[in-house]
Amino acid sequence: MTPSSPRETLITTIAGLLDGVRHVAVGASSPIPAAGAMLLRAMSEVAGAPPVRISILGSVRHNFFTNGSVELFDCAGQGRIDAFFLSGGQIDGQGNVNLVGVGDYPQTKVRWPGSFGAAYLYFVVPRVILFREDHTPRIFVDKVDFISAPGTSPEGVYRSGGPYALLTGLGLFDFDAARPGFRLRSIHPGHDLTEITDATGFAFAHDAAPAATPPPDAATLALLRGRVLDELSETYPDFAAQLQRETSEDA
Amino acid sequence: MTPSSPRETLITTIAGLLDGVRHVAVGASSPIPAAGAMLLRAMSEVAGAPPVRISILGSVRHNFFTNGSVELFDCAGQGRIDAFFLSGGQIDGQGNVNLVGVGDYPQTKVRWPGSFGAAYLYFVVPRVILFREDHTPRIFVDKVDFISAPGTSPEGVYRSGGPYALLTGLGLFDFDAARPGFRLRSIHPGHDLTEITDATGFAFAHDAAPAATPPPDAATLALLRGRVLDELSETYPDFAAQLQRETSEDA
Amino acid sequence: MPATTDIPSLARLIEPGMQIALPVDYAGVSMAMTHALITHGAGNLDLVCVPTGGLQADMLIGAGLVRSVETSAMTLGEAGGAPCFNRAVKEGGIVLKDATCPAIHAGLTAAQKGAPFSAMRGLIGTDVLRHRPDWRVIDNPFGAGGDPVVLIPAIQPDVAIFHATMADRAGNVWIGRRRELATMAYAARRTIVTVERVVEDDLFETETMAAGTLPALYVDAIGIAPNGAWPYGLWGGYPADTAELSRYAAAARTTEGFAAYLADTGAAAS
Amino acid sequence: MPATTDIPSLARLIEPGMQIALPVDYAGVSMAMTHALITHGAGNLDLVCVPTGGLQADMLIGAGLVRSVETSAMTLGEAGGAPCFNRAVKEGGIVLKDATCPAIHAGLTAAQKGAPFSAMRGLIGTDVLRHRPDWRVIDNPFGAGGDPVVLIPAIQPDVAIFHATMADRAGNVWIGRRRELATMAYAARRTIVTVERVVEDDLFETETMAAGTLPALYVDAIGIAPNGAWPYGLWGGYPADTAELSRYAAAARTTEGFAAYLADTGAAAS
Repeated sequence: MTPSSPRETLITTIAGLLDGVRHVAVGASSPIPAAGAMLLRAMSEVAGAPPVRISILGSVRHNFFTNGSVELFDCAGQGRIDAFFLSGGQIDGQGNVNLVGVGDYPQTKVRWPGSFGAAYLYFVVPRVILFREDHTPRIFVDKVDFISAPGTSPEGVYRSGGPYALLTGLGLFDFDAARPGFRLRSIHPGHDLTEITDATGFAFAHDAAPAATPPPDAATLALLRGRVLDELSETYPDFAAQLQRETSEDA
Repeated sequence: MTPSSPRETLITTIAGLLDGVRHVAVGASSPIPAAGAMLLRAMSEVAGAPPVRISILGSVRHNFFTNGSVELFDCAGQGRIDAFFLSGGQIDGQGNVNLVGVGDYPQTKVRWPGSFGAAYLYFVVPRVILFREDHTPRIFVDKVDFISAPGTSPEGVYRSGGPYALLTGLGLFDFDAARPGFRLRSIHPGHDLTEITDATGFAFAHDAAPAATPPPDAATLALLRGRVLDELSETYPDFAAQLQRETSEDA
Repeated sequence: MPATTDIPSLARLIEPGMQIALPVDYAGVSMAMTHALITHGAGNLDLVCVPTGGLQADMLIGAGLVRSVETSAMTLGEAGGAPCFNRAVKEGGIVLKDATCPAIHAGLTAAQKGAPFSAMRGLIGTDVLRHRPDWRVIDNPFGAGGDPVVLIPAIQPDVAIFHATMADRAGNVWIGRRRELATMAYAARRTIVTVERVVEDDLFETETMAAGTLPALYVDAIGIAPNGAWPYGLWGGYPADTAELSRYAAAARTTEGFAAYLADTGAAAS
Repeated sequence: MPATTDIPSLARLIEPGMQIALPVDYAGVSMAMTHALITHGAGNLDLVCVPTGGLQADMLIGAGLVRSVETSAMTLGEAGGAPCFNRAVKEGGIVLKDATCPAIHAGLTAAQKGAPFSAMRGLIGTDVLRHRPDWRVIDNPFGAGGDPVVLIPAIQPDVAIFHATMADRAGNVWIGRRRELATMAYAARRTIVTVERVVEDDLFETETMAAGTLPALYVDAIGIAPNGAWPYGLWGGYPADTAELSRYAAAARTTEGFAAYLADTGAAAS
């Protein structure tokens, strides 16, 4: 077997972050989070652990909702969704997420699609994983230009959810709501602390010598390249093919 | 053909009260209102008038709702139900309806089923027809013991619906929301004003010599005893059989 | 969702003091659970009838298991009033939370949405509202002043119990167009369902069946109970046994008659 | 519901200044109506995307027919951002009412229920809320003080437009589990539906089909448009044509490219 690719490490890391969840929802165009969730489900099944439910929004095959697109939000409001993924055009050191644009709203210089369900889900899903593969100072800013969803809320504001971790192509951060702020948990293989510091526009806590993100072990890798890849290719055929190319013997 | 029965006159009167409605909802155990609505539908069809939609609550066959029992109320709130029937354990001269009980609530001496949807529908269905076949001073009281639904509302209270008429086994009353109060429109064949006055616990306006409620004409009666009876017997077999017995040649 | 559970074990999921949501008579009442609940005997129940109650609620009241009833009506339909309920009202034996149908739906919908309350029109000036100190009236914040609106707080029952046509092996339940059953399940913390049968086909296999399916996500336990709504009917399935409803109505007019009916049908049920 | 109507006539039901509700890309977008709407030319439209917008909204914006957009997002999915929308934002050419998905649903649900508003959690402290002066925040009247809750006013669109698999002769429309389409129809004053086909069977004939049916009561006009969601897919029907979406995304990067795409596909459509 070829060694694990960076994306396989991301997927494995996501599976770890999801450990213990019963129900995770994934956006329609989020193949890496979906792969992480599928890997967790496969691992749980192998281990005889309680089953993991995955809802892939917009997928006919992996969508077990029957009440239209409102059901995800209702379901989250009921406390039946344990984990969800959020990305962001900008994410700042307080865990605030901007999905709207750069510059002065409404006539932003750069316009992104919009806040989707973030302004709600960030409040009510206990384990929101911030995920953005690119890691640049333009994304990870000191202060977002528009708060689609705030990292924390003042006392007295109803909030049962929020940021749990931040995963990028360079490293994995935990979120500390009390401070509030991020703490670097581990650096992915092939990267170092200076690179992450340079690429991050906000200050974050870290050990003097942060740990390395562990790559998947052989059993996990086999599961990922076997069953999970098959499942993945049903919903994200292009991504699955790409993933396979990255790790094929001929690459 | 035998002459029309009192119930046939009631049914025909109801069809007249519904004239012009597009959508009427009827309770599951309200065969006379249902028959009136079915008669109106049949008459409209014969006359080439716009179709009349009837929703019979609780009926599988005559229920065109697909969103559970809330849909009736939603539909009414949207302004899509033009007419509805209400009965009452007590109905007073202000058009207030009591569906709960006699005496001091909650430990009422007599307890009726409860307010059902009346506390909402009476506010939002433009043409609510109060219908109670029995006509006694115990039912038609000066003041109800419990207001399940008020006949009128103060200015500033959102209200697009309310009482339109009161039909009993003795006569037909119009409701005047401005006064507020009832005015006797007509007396059913075989009854007179004294009888109605004696049987009514509230004061009502009336002409010196009130009109007689017209019985169905021959064409209407034929429709009622033919097609409408057939339709009726699908949902209210016992009532349809009874109605037929009342008017059969051998009776 | 685990494999199916026997009915007595389903009943044992109910603990004293729980708030229990039960559906309207024609929507799929799990009458199969009624005797099991009475045998199990967990009392002090707060019933929420969605939106009206009948035989099942009346029997639970007659058996002394009910502390309060939130309902828009309590009736045996053509068979008349609900005798044990009426007796309990007269004796002051239960707390009444008289409502109106859309208010019950509004409370459940708020819970479904994770919202603290729902707004609804109507109700202003009724004694229904006057006797519900747990409801609130505010001036419509979108209006120019005045315009009172009633707010109904979320109803989140501990358990919803109903009967449906079928479930699949994964625990998905086909409810067809009786979507109040879904609302109950969304709103409730746990949902117990009895079904006529368990099918081998996945209810999500076709979009046609999926359209009428309550996902297993909302279903905590399932029992098989053929004819399990009897003497009520099952929507799109079998009709109500009106003779039996009348038999109950007559019997339960007295406490003795109710006890005899219970002994009679309870023996038949077990 | 009358007999089916041709697509240009359906488009003529739209008047300038109307508020139009359109569904999310995967739920059944009546792309067949897009060219007809552009040809018809009724402008100053207020779009409500349920809960996000894509190709259809972008094309209407590109054609200059849109005054405002209420949406939780505007995107072509894998094909990238919505180019005409993005251009209009930069130029200040449209009024933005940025929302979040459940807020759009909450507004429609309020209209569905005839309620003036819906309450929802979340939103507090967001710039989404800060830029929505038409929303209100109140302290939860059921709380002990504090506990801010956002109220979303009812959204009652003038017209809802969507595409579905089939209708029957009575005008009932099968929507399966895409129940946001029902919500749109409940909430809107009028509803225009295009369908793949009209079937001879009554959709209420069986409970199985009835479960996924939007009653004709809510449907004002129906047109037949085979493949009418293209290049979007139809839920449970056909997949999206992602190549075509990418072709649009590339073309519409400039106003000239958009005009050329429009001329090109418009000619093909008519």
